[in-house]
Amino acid sequence: MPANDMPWSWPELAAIVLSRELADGEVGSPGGSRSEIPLAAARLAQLTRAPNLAIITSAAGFVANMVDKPWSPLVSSTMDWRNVYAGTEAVLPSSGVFHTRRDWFFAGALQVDGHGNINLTRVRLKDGGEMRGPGAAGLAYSATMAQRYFIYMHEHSRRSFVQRLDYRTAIGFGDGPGSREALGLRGGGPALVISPRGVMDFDERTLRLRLRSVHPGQSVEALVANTGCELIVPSVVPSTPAPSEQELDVLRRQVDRGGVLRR
Amino acid sequence: MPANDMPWSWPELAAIVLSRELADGEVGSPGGSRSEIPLAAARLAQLTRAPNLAIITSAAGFVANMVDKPWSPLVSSTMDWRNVYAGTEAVLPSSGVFHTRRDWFFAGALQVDGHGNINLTRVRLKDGGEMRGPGAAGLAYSATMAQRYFIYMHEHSRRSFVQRLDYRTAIGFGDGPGSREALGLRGGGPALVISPRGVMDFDERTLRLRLRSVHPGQSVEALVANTGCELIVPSVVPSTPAPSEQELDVLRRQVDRGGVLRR
Amino acid sequence: MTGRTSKKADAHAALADLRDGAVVAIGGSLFHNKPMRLVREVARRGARDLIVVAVTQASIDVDLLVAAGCVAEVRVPYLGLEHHGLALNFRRRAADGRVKVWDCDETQVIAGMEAAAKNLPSGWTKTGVGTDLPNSNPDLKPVADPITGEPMIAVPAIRPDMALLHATRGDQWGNLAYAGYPFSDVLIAEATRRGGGKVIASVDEVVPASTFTADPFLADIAHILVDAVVEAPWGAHPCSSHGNYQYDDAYLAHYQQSARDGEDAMRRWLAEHVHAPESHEAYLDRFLTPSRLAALRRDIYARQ
Amino acid sequence: MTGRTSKKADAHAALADLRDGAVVAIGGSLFHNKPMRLVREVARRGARDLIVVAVTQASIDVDLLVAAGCVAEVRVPYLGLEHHGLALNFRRRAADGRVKVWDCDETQVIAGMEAAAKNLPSGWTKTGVGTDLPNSNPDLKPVADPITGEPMIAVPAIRPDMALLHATRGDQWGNLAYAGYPFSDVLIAEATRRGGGKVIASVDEVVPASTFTADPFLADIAHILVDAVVEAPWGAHPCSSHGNYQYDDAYLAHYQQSARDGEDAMRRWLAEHVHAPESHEAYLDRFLTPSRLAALRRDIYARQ
Repeated sequence: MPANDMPWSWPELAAIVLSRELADGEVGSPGGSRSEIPLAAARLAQLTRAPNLAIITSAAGFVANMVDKPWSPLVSSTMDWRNVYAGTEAVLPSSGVFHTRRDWFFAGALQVDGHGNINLTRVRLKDGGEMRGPGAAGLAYSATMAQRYFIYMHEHSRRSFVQRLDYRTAIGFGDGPGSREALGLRGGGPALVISPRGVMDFDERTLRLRLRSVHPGQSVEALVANTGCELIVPSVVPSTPAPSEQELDVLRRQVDRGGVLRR
Repeated sequence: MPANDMPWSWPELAAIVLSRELADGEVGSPGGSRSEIPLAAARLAQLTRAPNLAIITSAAGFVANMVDKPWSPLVSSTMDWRNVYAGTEAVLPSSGVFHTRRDWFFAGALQVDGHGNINLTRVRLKDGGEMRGPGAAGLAYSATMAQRYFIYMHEHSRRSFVQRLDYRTAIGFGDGPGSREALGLRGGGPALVISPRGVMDFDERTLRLRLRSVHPGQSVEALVANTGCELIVPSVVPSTPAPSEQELDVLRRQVDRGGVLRR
Repeated sequence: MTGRTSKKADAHAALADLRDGAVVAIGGSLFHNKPMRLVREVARRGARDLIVVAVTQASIDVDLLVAAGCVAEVRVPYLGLEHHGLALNFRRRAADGRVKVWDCDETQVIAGMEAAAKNLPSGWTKTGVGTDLPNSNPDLKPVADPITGEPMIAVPAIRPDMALLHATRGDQWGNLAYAGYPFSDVLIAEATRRGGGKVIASVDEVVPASTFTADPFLADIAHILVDAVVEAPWGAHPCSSHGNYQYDDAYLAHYQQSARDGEDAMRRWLAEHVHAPESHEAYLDRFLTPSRLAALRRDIYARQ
Repeated sequence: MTGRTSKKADAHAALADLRDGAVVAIGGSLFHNKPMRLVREVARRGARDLIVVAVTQASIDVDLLVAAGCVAEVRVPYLGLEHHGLALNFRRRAADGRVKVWDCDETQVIAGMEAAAKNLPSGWTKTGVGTDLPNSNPDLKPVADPITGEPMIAVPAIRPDMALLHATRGDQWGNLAYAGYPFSDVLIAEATRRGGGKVIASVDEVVPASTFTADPFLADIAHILVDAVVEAPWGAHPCSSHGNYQYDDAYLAHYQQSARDGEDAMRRWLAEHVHAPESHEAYLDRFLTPSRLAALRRDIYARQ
C-alpha cells in the first residue's frame, strides 16, 4: 500500500468515496473482503444524504437502515450478529435473499482487468504453483444480476491490476462493448474501482478502465506505473475530493466509533 | 349417491377406509373437494395406528400431529385456521411447501378413467357446452411427484368413471404400463379409488382399475353398471371391512365431534 | 437531512397506477388474506381487461372482479368457493368466452413467479408432463432436461404489473407481518418488485415502526418489497385475515346466492356492496356490527 | 397404541450411517451456526473421501475436515477464515491435488440444492455465464433458455447423503429453532431429505415439545425434515450460534496459527482439540470456562 500521510486512513477514505456513489431509495449489499468498508459506506450514506437507502446483509437477509436507530459497533466479520442486527427492521427468508433487486454491491478481488472482470479463484505464482483465493462467494451472481457494482482493491500493483486474469470468476464488461448484451446479462456492470491510489471508472464507449481521480497525496505517475492493465488517463486528472468535515464527523462519531477503519 | 342404510355416513366410511391406507412415519397432505374427509382420515390414523404420521396442510405449510394434542373441531374449509392450526408444531416457509416429500395425498375429480388419470378442468355437456371445474389446484404436481395417491369420488356413475377423459388434468398411469417411466415421473401413481359404492385399486400388470371391495349394502352389479370405464372385476369381490367400533369411536369422539362428516 | 418517506397511502392513491390490461397478482388463498378492500376499489375504478394471477387459490376475490367486468384473463390454479360451490360468475363468463382461461397447476404458476423473482427468463417444472395442460395452454412449453434428457415443462417468467396483498399488520415503511400463513404473498411480492411492478398491501392495522425494530423476524415481507401500505381494518372481509379473524360465511352465502340468481342479481349485489359505500368505513358500518366482528374473532380459536 | 418416536440421539449414533465417500452438506455460514461438535465427531471417526458441500460459506468447519484428511472434494462457494485469513489447510491440500475443488458461486450451489429439494434433475441460473466457472467445473453446463434462447447455466441436482446442522433449540421430535439467521439450513435440510439423505442437527438446548406447539411459527425447520437431534450445549464452538453466543476469536486465531505453522502443528492441534477430549463435555471443560461463556454471550448485543 502506498504511503498515506493524510488525516484519514485508506479504509476511511474508501468508505467515504464509496458512500457518495449510493443514491437515496436504493437497495444494496455490502460485501467482499474487509466488508466493514462497504458497510460503513452504506451506513454513512443513510445518515447523510440517503435516508431511504436499504442495506441487505450479503447472503443473509437482514434489511437494515440506521436512520434514527441506536448506535451499534462496526465489526470486521460480515455476518457478525452485531453487524447484521444493527438497524434491522425485517429479515428476508433465506429462500428470498436472491429474489430481491440489488442496485449495487461491492466486490474485492485478487485481480481485476481493464474491463472490470475480476478473479477471486486462483492466481498463478512465478514458481509455477498457484495461490488459491477464497472462491466466488456470490460475486459471479451479483456481477451478472445487480444494477451496478463497485470494486475495491486493497493493493494497487501490476499483480492486482492485470492485462489478463488468471481466472475470470465474475464478469465485468467481458471482452468489451456488446459482451454483456450478447450474454443477456442483467444490470450495467462495474461502475467504479477504488484502490489506495485512486478512483477509476469505465469509458462509456470502449468500456475500458479510466482514471477518474487520484487520492490526495498520490501521484498519477505512480498509479499508472503500478497498473498492469490498459488504463485510459485523461489529460487532466483531478484529485479525489477529500472527506468533508461532516463526512468524517458522521463516520467517526456515528458509524465507526470503535475505529475499525483506522486499524 | 346410492342409498346408505348403514350406521355410518359415506364420508365417515371414506375417512375410515382411507385412514387404513396410511402408514406410520409417513408424510402426506389431505386435500381435494370436501377435504374434511382426508383430514379426518389422517387424524384418525395418527390417533389409532400411526402416531408418527405427519400431516402437511395442502399448499400451506402447517405440519400437524394430533397425538396428545387438545381436541379441535373439523371444519369444511381446507385452510380454515381451526383446521390448519390444530396439532401444528411447525410451519414450513411458503417457499418450502413443495420441497418436502409427500408419501400420499388425496384427490377428488370430476372424472376418472380406467388408468387413474383425472379431470378437474372441464367436462363437455350433452348440449355441446362445457362445465368448467375449479382447476388443477396442485394435483397435476402431486400426481407427478408424490409417492402414491388416493382418489375419492363423491359420485359413482358413468359420467364420473369414464372411458375417456374430456381433459387430463393430472396423470395417473397415463396410457398404461411404461407411461410413467417414459415421462420420468416420480412416485408410484394412484393407489386406490374410493366411491360411495366401493373401493378400487389397480392391477399390477395392466395398471387398470380393479374392483377391490364393495361397501356393505352395495352390490357389485350396480357398481359395474354405473362404471363407464373398463373395470377388472375379480370372481370374488369381498365386502369393504366395516368400520370397527374403535374406529368409529375415535372418529366421532376425538376427530369429528361436531359431526361434519355426518352432514 | 430529510427523513424517510412514508409508504402509507389511501386505497385510491395506491391504485392510481393501475392501467387497463395490467397483469395483477392477488395474494392469500381461498377465503384467507384476500385484499378485498383493494379488490372492491379495483372494481369501483372500473378497471378493464386485467390479467389476474392468483397463487395458490382464489375464490370471491377473482370471481367478483370477473362479475364486475374487470377481467380479460384468469391465471389461477384453483378458482372456486369451496363449500359454497363453484365460482359461478367465472364459470358463466368463461363458458361464453368473455373471460380467457390460462389453465395451470399451482406449481406452474409458482415456477413462473420464481423465475420472475430470480430475474430469469423461465422456470422449470415436472408438473404437466403427460397431461393436457401444455395442450390447452401453449405458454407451458414441453422441453427436455439438458442433464438427463427427461421431459420437463418450461414456464415463462410471470411478472405482475401490480400485486394486491392483505397482511395483519404493517408499518409506515412497508414492513408487513402476518398473524397466520402468508401463503404465497412473499413470492408474489418478490416476483412483482423484481420485474418493476408495484406491491400494494392493505393491513388490518398500521403499527409503530418500533414493532419491527424490536423484533425484525416478525416481518414476513420486508419494506423493500412494498410500495404502498393501505390501512384497512377488517380489510379482508368477507374473507379471513388468517389467524386474526374468520371469513364471514353468511355474507359469502349471500354472494353465492346472487351469483346463482344470474347477472342481474349480481349487478345489484355489486351496486350495493361495491359501488354504494362511499368509503371503507361506510362499507364496514353497512355490513358489519361490533358483535359480528367479535364473533369473527372468536371463531379463530373456537373449540367446541 | 405406542407413542411417537423420539429423534434424540448422541453424536456417535447419529453419525453411524456416515460412509466414506458420502456427500456431506454443512450448514451455517462463515463463523456462524457451524455444527462443530458434529464436525469434530466426523474427524474423530476418521471418515474418508467425503465430498463436502457448504452453502453459502465455510470456514474452520471445512478447513478442519480437510486437515483431518476426511475430504476428497470441496464444493464451497467461499472457504476462508475472514479476518483471520485464507483457509490454509485447504489451500495446501488443494495446491498439491490431495483435495479436488468444485469451483462454484453460491447461487449455483443453491440452484443444485433447489433442484434436489424439488426432486428435479437440474436447476437453472444465469450465474457463471461469461466466466471461467463452467470451464473449470464441467458439471456447470452452458445451455440456452428454451423461451428466449439466452445463455444460461444448468446445475445438476445436488443430493447430500447427510446434512450436518446446528440450531439454537430443538425438541425430541426434530423441530428446530434458530435465534439468529438459519442461513441456507432450510434448503440443505430440504435437499437432503428429499433425496433420501439423513439430516443430523446439533442444538444448544433440547426444549420441551410444548415450546413448538405453543408457537409453531417458532420452528425454522420442521421435524419432518430432521432425522436426529443431538444435544450439544455450545455445540457450535468455536463458531457462533447466531444470535445466541459469539464466535471465539482467540481460539480461531490459535487454530489459524497452527495451520500457518504447517502440517505437524496442525496434527498436534487436531490431537489436542479433536481426538483427546473423550466427550463433548470434556471438550467444553478443557477449552471453555464459565466466564468465557459469559463473555461470548455478552458480545452478542455489546454496544461499546
